[in-house]
Amino acid sequence: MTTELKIPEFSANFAESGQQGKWGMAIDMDICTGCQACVAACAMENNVPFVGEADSGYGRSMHWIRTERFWEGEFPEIKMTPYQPMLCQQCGHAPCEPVCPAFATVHSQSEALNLQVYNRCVGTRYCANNCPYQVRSFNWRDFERPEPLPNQFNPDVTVRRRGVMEKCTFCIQRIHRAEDQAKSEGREIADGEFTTACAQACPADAIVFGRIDDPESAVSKLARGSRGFHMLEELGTLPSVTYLKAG
Amino acid sequence: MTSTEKHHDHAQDHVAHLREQHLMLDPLPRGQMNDMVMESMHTTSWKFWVVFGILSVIVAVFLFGAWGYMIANGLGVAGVNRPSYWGIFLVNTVFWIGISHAGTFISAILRVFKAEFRRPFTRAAELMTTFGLVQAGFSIFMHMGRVWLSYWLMPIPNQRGLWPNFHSPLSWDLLAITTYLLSSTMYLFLPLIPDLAMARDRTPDGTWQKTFYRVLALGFRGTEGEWTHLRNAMNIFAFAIIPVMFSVHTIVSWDFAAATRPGWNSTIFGPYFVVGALHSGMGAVAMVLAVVQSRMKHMKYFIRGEHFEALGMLMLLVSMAWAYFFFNDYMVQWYGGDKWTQQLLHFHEGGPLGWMWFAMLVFNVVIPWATLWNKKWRSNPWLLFGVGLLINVGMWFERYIIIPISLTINRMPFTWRMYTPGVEVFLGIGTVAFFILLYMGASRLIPLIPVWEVQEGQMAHSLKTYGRETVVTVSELE
Amino acid sequence: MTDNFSRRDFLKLASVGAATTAILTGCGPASRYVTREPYTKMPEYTYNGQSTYYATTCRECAAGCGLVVRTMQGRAIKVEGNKNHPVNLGKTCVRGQATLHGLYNPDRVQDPAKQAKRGSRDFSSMDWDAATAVVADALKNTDPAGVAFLMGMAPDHLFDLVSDLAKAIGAPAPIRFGALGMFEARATLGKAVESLFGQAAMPFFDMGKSDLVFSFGANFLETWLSPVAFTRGFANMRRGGGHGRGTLVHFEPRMSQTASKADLWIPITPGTEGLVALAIGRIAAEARGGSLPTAFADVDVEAIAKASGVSAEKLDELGKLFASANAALAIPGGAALAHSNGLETAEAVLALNALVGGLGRAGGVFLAPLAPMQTEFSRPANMAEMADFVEKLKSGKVKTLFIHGVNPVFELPKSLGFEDALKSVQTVISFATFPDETAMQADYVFPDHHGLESWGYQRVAAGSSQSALSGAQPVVSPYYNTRATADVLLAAAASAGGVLAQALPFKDEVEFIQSKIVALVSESDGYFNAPEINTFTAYFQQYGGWWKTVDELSTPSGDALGKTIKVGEAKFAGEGEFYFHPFVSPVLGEAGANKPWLQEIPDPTTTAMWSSWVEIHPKTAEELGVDNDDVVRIVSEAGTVEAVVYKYPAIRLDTIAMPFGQGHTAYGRYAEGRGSNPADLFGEQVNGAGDLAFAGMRIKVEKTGKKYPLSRLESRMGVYGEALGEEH
Amino acid sequence: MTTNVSLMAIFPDLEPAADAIEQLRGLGVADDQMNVISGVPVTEAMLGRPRQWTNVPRLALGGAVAGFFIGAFLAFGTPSAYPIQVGRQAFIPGPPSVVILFEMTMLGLLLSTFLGVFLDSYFPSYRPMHYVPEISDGKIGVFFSCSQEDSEKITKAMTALGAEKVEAAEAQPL
Repeated sequence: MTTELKIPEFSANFAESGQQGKWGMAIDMDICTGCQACVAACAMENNVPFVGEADSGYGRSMHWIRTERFWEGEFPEIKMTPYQPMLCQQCGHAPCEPVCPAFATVHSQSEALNLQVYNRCVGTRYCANNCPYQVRSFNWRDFERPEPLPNQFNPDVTVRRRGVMEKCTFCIQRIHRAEDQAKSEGREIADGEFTTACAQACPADAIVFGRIDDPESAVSKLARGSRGFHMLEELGTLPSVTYLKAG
Repeated sequence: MTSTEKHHDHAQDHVAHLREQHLMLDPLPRGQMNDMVMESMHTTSWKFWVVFGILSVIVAVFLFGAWGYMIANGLGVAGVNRPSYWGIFLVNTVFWIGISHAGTFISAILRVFKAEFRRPFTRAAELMTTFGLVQAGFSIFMHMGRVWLSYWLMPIPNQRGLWPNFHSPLSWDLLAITTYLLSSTMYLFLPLIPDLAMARDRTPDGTWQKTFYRVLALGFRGTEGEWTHLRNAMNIFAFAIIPVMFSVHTIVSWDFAAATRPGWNSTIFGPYFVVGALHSGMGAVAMVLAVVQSRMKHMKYFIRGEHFEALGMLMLLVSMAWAYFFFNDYMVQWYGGDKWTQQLLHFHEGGPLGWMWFAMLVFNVVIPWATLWNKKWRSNPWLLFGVGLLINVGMWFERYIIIPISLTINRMPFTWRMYTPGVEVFLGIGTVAFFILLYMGASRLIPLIPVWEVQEGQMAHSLKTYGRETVVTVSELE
Repeated sequence: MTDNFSRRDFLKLASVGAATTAILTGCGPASRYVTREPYTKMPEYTYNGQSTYYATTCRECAAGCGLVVRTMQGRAIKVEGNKNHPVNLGKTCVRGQATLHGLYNPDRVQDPAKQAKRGSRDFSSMDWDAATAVVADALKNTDPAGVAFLMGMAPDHLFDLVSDLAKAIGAPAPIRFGALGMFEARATLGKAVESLFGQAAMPFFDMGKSDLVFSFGANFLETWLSPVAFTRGFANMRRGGGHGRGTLVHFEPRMSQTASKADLWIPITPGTEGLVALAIGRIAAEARGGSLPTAFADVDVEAIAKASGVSAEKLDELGKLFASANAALAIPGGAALAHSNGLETAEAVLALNALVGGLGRAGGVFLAPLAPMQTEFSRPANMAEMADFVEKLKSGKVKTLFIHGVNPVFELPKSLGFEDALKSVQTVISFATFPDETAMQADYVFPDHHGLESWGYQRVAAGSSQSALSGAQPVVSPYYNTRATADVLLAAAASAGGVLAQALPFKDEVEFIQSKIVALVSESDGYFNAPEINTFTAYFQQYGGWWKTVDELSTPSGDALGKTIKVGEAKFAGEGEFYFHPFVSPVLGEAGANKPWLQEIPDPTTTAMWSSWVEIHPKTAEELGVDNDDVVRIVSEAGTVEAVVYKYPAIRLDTIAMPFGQGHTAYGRYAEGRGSNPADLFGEQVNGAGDLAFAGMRIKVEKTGKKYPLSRLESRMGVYGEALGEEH
Repeated sequence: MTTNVSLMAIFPDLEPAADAIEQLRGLGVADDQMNVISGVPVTEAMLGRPRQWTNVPRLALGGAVAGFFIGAFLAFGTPSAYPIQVGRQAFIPGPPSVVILFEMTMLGLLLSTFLGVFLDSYFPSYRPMHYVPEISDGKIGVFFSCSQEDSEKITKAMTALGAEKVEAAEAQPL
């Protein structure tokens, strides 16, 4: 028996359906507490290097996900804007992709994700320039991880060397593992069967990950709600991440 | 003395004056000019070698040494960061490609339009094109994170079955710059062949220079056929290289204009960049000519006030065009009202490097306009050198404002961050030193003056008297 | 227990009832009952490409969250939450995620060692037999009254063992301490509950079902008691469990991470939290009608408005809001209790719950259940007790001091003089896993395994409505030549012989743990049941502990509103124009500074990384003539520290805040020499419950003229508009 | 059967050279037996010589066509060989293809023009050739071949027209 692998018809239908992609995320800014568990979980899952004090203070931190916050008003009426975890939005219409001369960042047709192919990357950093969300991080050096720290490396994820661009992958290694599992059992992946490292860690469950091409999934339901919006929607990048407004 | 005689005297003075003014009216026998050019190559003071040595050390340490250090340690030793992913590397790339535009402009456009003043310095300008492109190439390769894999960007069949992404402006850039580098080098070489043959004929046997010239002269004798082929080719080149030149800087501008960034996403960037390139290129030609004229023997004969005067006029014209495009871009960005663009404009002028924005306008517009309108002033080589230097600084500032400073402001205010250059400063100095070094080396080996073109021009020029007025006439020989 | 009970049998057992958790195995690589198998049958943790998951307990704080650690070929790869664990339900905090950077920290203590001279860092390795002999000798040949044990807040099994051991030799009971307990003001909470409800217990705040939370200084989203559980509660409250979106009002002089999530942040004058609670109580009581309860009868709202800086109108609004909510909840904690009037503040805040019928009501206050096998409420030592202990050390009565799981040289107020007091102790034996400051002052360091290499259990004190005992097992084999402290003590006891050997007749740590949890085998309502202890142990490891499946919350009794609560004026030690507001770094906690990835996690509110800072309001900074990245000197009555200025826009103009967690002088390359330690400023003033009144301080700020670039994730240009052009 | 000799007359200037060529023609030397070498490009018209045939423009055109097709391969062929979706653009993007076509066409054009000079002029050729170094000093050399008998007569005529020297053309290494 063969299981039919769902490949979204890419070019035309994709745009007409208004569908964002296959995998998506909803982040509820009302309950995100800014606790940074997602940041740590992501770093641990994806072998993201730490860069040290000087580099991190100079905009070279490698976080694939960061929590943004701003201020509104003046003391004592000051308010912090809701914490906004910012990660690769896995745009359906990604500005980073066409500008890479080496095809190192491409759109996956089967996952409808924005891929970064480390081995192809020659480090022109054009993609990062062109990312309106500024969520790509570049390996400015071979960041040192003294022994025995490398014991912790996740063998499912490539360890990147200097000169290579990287970014959030929606934990594609977990997607593939779950897909393989489901395929071997001749079924579709169930909603909530697995999730990304950030969503898994999130103590408030503010991050929900799943199929957005399935209208019944938790993430689709959240994304459809009245609080949902996309970051920099006006650019037409068709992000796969939906933020839920606070309040 | 009768009035007729008086008038005659006056006319005599006038002719003498014209001859003094114009190289084309002041012919010397070809052999003598050849001797002068050869002598200018062979007369080298110890100061030359001191400067040459210092520059060699700078190139070795700052360019190759620092580059090796950066390759070994990663781009972290440079100042690039998020969000200024491109720093001085790309500033220098654009700057050097800009410099390279002057050579083509002078030797191709002026050749097509038969601007006779170009003749003695087309070679000097073309050399700038080639050497400037070499520096641009260095700069763009330096900025790559994994430069050892840069061949992956070339469209060559490979076992991965993967070709470059022709959606990317960087791929266009690569093709355009390669095309431009190859064609400008060929365009430098074609008119050089007769002069190399001349040098071959005047170099004693048994020296390595003889071999050098022999090989490069390709066996040129000056037969009718050879001249015909050469002239045909040069005419094709002169026409065809102009769109290539325009395309190169336009594509460079698309690296920015095609991006979804505030301040970059502008439709006028193409011509704006081309004019900017000419602006800095003209300034650089003026600088080179001033140095060549004062430092190399016999060059005062070949390069005269008239040439600086003409160049100065061109510079003024280009400066005006630049100001026009700059204002055009600025006006539309300002009027657009996009909040990020607004923020960027404020940041340009009022940010920590706001002085650079004002200096750019002063150097690129105010100073050229204030000085170059005056014919006498713009005939002065050192004044033109100064103005050219300031224009180049101003144009470098312009690129610095467009690249690292504009990159600071994006749509994610949480990531805005200033850029502080690191090792790329040394690399930049290294490219400047390498450019000068190549030029100095070339001035010892390559006849900087295209003697045959000068002679051809002198043959074509004559004085003609209309009534009481003696004027210069040029006959079309081709 | 028989020797031929193989790990394969464990697996068979594990597969029986583990349909939903098939990936969890009951027994780790350090399992001691392994029989030899053919080479072709590799242990499951060495299969290529296969991950093995082990349930264990997080040791980054004492909350006792359940972890499932993904391992691969004997290496721990990733920490995930244990979905069945009642405290965290599959979630983890940032410190839990980074615990692997402790496990594989390059600066762990690798061998048992003797230090030539305390503080010299001149360590000579020794073997474990010699180390055990040293311990045995100390236990046997020291006058029992001269033996002292200083333990951390985790793990509990070791505390139990040491308690048994101390009892056996007649030594004083071990003392427990942790900086988090100090900042949480646990003792104050317990005491307040006791005085209001007549029963010492940990209060349980049912935030998830509440629709209005008034938090008085409780940083429950950061480090307070059980942050993962509270974050879940907060999220449920916001999602609106039946009442619509819940509202959070937070009273604190500085906008903490918790305050930043509040719908309303009240920057209250430090030390007036109790007064404000009383005022709110009075207004709420009036709004609800009926007779005014005694607790709020004598409250002068106007005076309180004046003292607290919260206007009478605001108090009125808050009081009415509190009165009108369906399920209002008031939580006392943290710095609000760290004042001379802290105990009364806690009482006043808890009384608010009584006023609105929140005692024992869903979305209100309960008494937390005792953990399994626990007979009475216990808490770590408060500052008064620690001061006594330090006095005892100073007096020279303590000959041998054993220290495990705590770093008092770093965590205790410097003014207490712990480091000095150690000089009067003949032998100091540290069981530190990391080369912390206290280990540097010890004669011997006999390193314990890292938490992920250890057996154990931890009682859940606050995070769960179910009675829970969280179980720990090694997820990887020990990486270095370390040994479980429990094993060292048991071996020493065996070799010492006599009463010791009789009291602790256990072959090893696991046997000891089994001897304790055997009591649970017959318990009902457990998450799992097993007929006998071996099976029970297998399940205990497989599921990561044992807990009741039913809530065991109890309703506070007693007339909390019947007595007058007298909240006095807070006393501030020292002089100076600023209040001092220390807080625990939400990212580093008390002991995270040696984990490089935690250092690089931006602080949630300031986004600062890799250092510590002082938060000063921009206006205050301007008055002081200091700017961002200027180093200032903070002078308290007890000490001085230097730290970098962060111009923080959400802090009172008269308050200076500083995070606790950095400023280590040892503790490995990533911690040492980084930032500064606010504990150096702390005095000895305590509140009515004996907890340190660390917020009851006034300090001076002096310029130093030095600069230090503070690493921040945020853009100062984009967030604060620094160095941007003007509108034109 | 007469043996032909190659002679070379060196003239200091254009006028005598043109006269000499006319004279030579009168003396029975055909145009294809003459060749002129010069240090400046003198046009055929100036010397009254027939137009030179050159392949350079044709080669250039051919190169441009070849370049265009290489560009077409890059722009249209390579994306089809390995289709990769980027930024929701078509596999073969329109405007960028124009850029590629343009650049490759120009590259083909200019390269073949350059090579055309080489082909047409038999460059590089380091064989010994008839040459005198004075040519690069602006002299004009007229080569011609004539029969042994005529050589003296022609030499005289050339000298009379102002030839600086008339001598047997000597192949010398270049």
